[in-house]
Amino acid sequence: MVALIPYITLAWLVPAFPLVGFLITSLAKNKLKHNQAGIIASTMVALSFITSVFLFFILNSSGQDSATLTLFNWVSAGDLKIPFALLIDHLSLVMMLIITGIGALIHIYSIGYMRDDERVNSFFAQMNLFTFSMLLLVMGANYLILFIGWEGVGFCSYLLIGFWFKNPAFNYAARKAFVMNRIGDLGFILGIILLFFTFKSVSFNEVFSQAATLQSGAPILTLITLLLLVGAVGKSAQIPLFTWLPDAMAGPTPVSALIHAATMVTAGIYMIARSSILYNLAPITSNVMIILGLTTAIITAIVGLRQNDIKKVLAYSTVSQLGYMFLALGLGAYSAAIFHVTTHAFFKALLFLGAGSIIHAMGGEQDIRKMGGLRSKMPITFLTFLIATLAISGIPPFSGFFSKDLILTKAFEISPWLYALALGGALITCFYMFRLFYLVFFGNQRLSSAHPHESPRVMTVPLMVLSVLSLFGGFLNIPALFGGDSGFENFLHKAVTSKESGEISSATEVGLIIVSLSLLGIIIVLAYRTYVKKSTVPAADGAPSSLIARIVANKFYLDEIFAALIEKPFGRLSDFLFKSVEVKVLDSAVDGVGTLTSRLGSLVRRLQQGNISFYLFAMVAGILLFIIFILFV
Amino acid sequence: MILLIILLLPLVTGLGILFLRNACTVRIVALTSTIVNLLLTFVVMGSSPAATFSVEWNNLMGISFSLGFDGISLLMLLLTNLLFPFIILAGFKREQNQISVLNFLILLTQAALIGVFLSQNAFLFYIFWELTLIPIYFILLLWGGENSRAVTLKFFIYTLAGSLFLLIGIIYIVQLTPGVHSTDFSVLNQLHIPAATQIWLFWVLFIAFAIKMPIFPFHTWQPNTYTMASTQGVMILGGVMTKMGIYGALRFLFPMVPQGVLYWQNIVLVMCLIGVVYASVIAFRQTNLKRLIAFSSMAHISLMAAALFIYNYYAAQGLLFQVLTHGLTVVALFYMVQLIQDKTKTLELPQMGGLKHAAPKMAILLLMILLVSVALPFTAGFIGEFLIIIGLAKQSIWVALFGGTTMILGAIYMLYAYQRIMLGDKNASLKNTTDLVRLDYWMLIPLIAILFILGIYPQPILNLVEVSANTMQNLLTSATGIVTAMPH
Amino acid sequence: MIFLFYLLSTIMIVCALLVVFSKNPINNVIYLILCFIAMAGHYILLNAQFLAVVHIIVYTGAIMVLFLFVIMLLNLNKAIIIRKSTVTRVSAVITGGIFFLVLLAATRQTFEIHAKYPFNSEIGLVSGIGKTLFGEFLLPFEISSILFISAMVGAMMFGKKDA
Amino acid sequence: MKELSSAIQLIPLENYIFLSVALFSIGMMGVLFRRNTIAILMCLELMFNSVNLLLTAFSAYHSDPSGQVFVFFIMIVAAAEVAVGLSIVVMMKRNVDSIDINLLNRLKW
Repeated sequence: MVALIPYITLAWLVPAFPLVGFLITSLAKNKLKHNQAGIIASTMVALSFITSVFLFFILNSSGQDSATLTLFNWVSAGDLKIPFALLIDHLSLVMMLIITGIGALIHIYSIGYMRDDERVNSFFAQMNLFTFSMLLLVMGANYLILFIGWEGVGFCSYLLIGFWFKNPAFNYAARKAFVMNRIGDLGFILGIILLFFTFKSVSFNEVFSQAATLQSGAPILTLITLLLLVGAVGKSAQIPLFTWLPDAMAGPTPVSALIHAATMVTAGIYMIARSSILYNLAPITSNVMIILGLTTAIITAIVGLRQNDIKKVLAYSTVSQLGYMFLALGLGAYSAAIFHVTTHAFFKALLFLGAGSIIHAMGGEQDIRKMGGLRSKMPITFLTFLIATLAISGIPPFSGFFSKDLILTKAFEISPWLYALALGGALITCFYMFRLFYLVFFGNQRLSSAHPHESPRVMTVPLMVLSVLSLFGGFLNIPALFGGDSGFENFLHKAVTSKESGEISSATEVGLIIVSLSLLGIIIVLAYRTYVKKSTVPAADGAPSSLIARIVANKFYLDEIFAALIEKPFGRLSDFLFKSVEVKVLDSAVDGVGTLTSRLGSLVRRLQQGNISFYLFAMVAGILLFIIFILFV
Repeated sequence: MILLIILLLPLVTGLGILFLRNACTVRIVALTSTIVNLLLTFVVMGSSPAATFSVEWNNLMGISFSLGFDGISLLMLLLTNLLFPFIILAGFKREQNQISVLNFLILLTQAALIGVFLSQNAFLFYIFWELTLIPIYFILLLWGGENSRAVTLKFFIYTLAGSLFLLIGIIYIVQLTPGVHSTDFSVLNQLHIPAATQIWLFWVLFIAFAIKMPIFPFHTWQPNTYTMASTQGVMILGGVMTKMGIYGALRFLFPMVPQGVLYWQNIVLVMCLIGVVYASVIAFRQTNLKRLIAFSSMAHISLMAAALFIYNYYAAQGLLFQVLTHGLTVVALFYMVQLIQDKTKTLELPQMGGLKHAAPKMAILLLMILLVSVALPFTAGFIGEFLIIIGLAKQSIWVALFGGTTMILGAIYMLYAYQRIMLGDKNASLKNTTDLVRLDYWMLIPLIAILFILGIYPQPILNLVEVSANTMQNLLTSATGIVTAMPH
Repeated sequence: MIFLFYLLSTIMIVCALLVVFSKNPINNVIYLILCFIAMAGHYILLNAQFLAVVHIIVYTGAIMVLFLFVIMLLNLNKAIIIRKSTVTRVSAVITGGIFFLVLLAATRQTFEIHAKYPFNSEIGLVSGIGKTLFGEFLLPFEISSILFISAMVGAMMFGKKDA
Repeated sequence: MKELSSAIQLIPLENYIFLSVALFSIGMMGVLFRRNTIAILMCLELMFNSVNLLLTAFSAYHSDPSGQVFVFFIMIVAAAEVAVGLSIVVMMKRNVDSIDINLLNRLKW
């Protein structure tokens, strides 16, 4: 290890602040007044953010690529040595900044949003615990620490999805999320174990330095990367394990913003980007990721077209965007994926917080068919939401444009077909986002009972900050085409090894941008004509609709298919095993031994008829047999 | 000498208790005795392994009354003495009949268990092994729930039948000893039994331990017994007595019939893995809380048994760590079950719900215990299961995959139970329910604290068992002549 | 001498068979007594004078008289008509015969006897027996008195009217 | 006396074995044959005596007094047994007014 960077040891403070916040807010839960918990929690995350910024400058100025901070020896059994160590490099710093920065904003927002909830203290405790786990996830210096955070965020997500635990459906959603994550986690931990057996270590530095010596496409590497991918698929809600994420919208909206949009679901992306060296050596896995990512991106985008719950729409768009990130990962453009994570965190958090503001204003109503005409009532929300919508649609100069365009260009480098499909997904995204936007803010208010009003400042300020980020976030990485230096990619270059790919000429690139932009323009106009000019409102749930529309609205009946294919047979298997195998076979076999003994007893008992002469005869016969046996056998 | 004191203290206190009239005094005396025993255990842990106690008993049969310990028995001793204060404490402030007799029986069980874990002589081991059955039989029978007579009888006869095989096995091995027969482990471990003999002798010994643990087809006594048993009974049974099976296997199978173990390893492993999946799947649809936990416990034990028979270094470490974790978890979990039953007046999950409104603190503690049970990182459950899965993966990734399904299935049924008990809308029948009282905290907080501290800093326990795990591993490898790569 | 042996043996076997087959209990007892007297003759032939005397005293003098007493006490002195079924009786005879043959075969094929000690004609006399009895077997001898007492108590318990 | 004591050597041991086996078999046959409890007891005595005879014969041939001491003990036991046995018969007669062995058929489970 190179010489220690001064002050870098302060890195432990970053996760420590939210942990302290968690301890305070949870232990003193009953003593804190209404706003105190929120303020403490927000302060802690903000302190973390400040520390992260500080670390960022320290690391940059030091000229070193990374620093490892070993706190104590966690597990040591034989040659399995897992130190509790934190790794600070460019990748983890980016993630730390996202988590603490956006986290702090969302915490502050929550002070307003959760003001009237009776369990607000628990809420902030759990949010802080989540932040702690997430920081652990991105700062861990080995796969095991990453896994701690990985499970920790899953658990916090469980808690927060089921935060309003009176509603059984919410609890079910929480459980579903946890279990689906767990399926991925099993793959993940098996991957870690294989890593350990292959490299005799789970620490990033050692694994990667050894992996560089391995042959590309080695079967063990393919297996490991596939197993790790299973974990990422579970956590980042890709096909087939994505259905938990839309259901996870049962949680409070800030939770959706923080966990299910900005941070936790991108953990899978982070993990794969972190393991970029391994994935570069596993082309099969990369192809799997391309297919998975693209399929997810398009299918969930299609499903998003027919959703009417504002949060559900955003949830499907999140899954879809995560699909793009997987596509980027599969293409080997790891830094592009992380860049998209960053911009996505900005605009998706903004969208969710805006949605929260709307829901707040509408008195808890989430159905976009019942909204409308909020433009004048909620100007700040309107404006920020517009910025976010433009950003996610990929309109320049908003942040989403830069990150999405990067991915699309990479796709084109591999194959124009890939590009076309990805672009198709982006167009669908654009359409349903504007559908949502128009339905909510334009036209007339369709629900008379609600009295929409602009949210308090504590909620709008984070919106504004985030909209600034969404607006200018893309400038972090201006491609060479626009005279930039791809600063973000270069920054990450030290931590993440992206695959080299063929260059395409700048003329082609410009052409691609023009094509995509003109198509996006058409789509926006189309949406405008449909939902503003014609004031079309999506049909009510029960209304008759075409088969395809029903299939899409019901997300291809994936939940039902899962239920029919897995849940029901599983339940039946359980009943069968208990009622038939356990009780009728195994237990009755044991009881059968007892019954057999007593049956035999009652059979033999017949011989005991009480006649002494008979006994005597029997005795003599026995003695005779005995003697004969002794003498002649 | 200190070992003798540890062994006899519960016995003497137990006998003394029989003459006490006041219920409160009885409990306090019993609790004090167990706490003193725990402190003595710590003293032993600090002392050298030479602190043995040995008296000739019957020269003709080579039986000696000798007590001693190594890392594994020390861990078991720690487990026993750590759990019994809590087991006694669980009875405080509770309506029970014949309190002095009950506490006497509990202390007698403790003494017998300590005897099992400390004896260095196969015959002595067997005596204590059987002695544990007598008090637990009465605890289950007299303080158990409905249908206790039939269920307890089945449990008793089942385990007794298993023990009979053990006795036969011991006698067979002892008569193989050269010269003047001896039943000391030190002598028996040096025996080189012919491989062909080991192959059948393995089953004779194995069945006793398989029933005790229990391993898959021999488990049918367990769910009913757990469901029927009183809280304290099930704590003893699930917390410590199931570990006797594991300990016995470590003491007998590996040193004495290592080739038999290797010969049957795959079949036994399949049995264990079937047990893991089978119990988890069944637990999924159980409506009785106790029965659900019984099956969950069986799934965990099966995983531990798989680790036992795969026997490599990681699995051994994980197994021994998990022994301690599982014991603590079971005690905490069943105390919770008792509380839930007190408050909701039922054990049927479909009839519960909304307890969190009335008892939020209880909900948090229950969730924490469940987290240990589903092996969330930073809890002791994770360390154990992680090491076990590493060990399983060393054999084959498929074995690890099957073993690892507990992670998923455990989460499914545990969270389902939690949801049914705690979450949901307010329940009218729980209007007068109170949250935890001080006694509950005294009971639960230390247990949970240990479980979390061990999850964050597991090293002391890992160090404790390391040497013994190595020794056992060496025995097995030297038996085959196959030298597997050994750490250190 | 061998003639004496055969004479006594014939008497014994005939008497024994009569004990089995005669129907009157009184006759049974008489035949048994005859049998026992022949047995005493055998003892004398075997130079076991002490046993011969004790045998006469205990068996013929005490036990058989006891039998007689009981028979008379219970008024059983006329032939009891109750008989077993023919099957039982035939099978009893057959079983006895088989038993005899098997035992005979057993003794035939096993034994070849060598005297353990040099011949000593004194062992059957009172002094010989007495020395062994009060030396080596003193404790069993004393314990047998306890057996007697308990048998006596037991007999009295059974014999009591309201037992 | 001299003449008698030498008689032993004239008579082969096999004869005694044969005799006592015959007596034993007859006694046993009687036990199976008779229904009268007292007769059964008498047959038992017969069997006892056949054993006694054999013991004495062996004792004499081996010149070992232990065998005869055993006969002595057997006599003690036989006397005790007869005392108890006959009192049982008396009681049986009193209770069921018969000494038919087949009436004692309660001796089951």
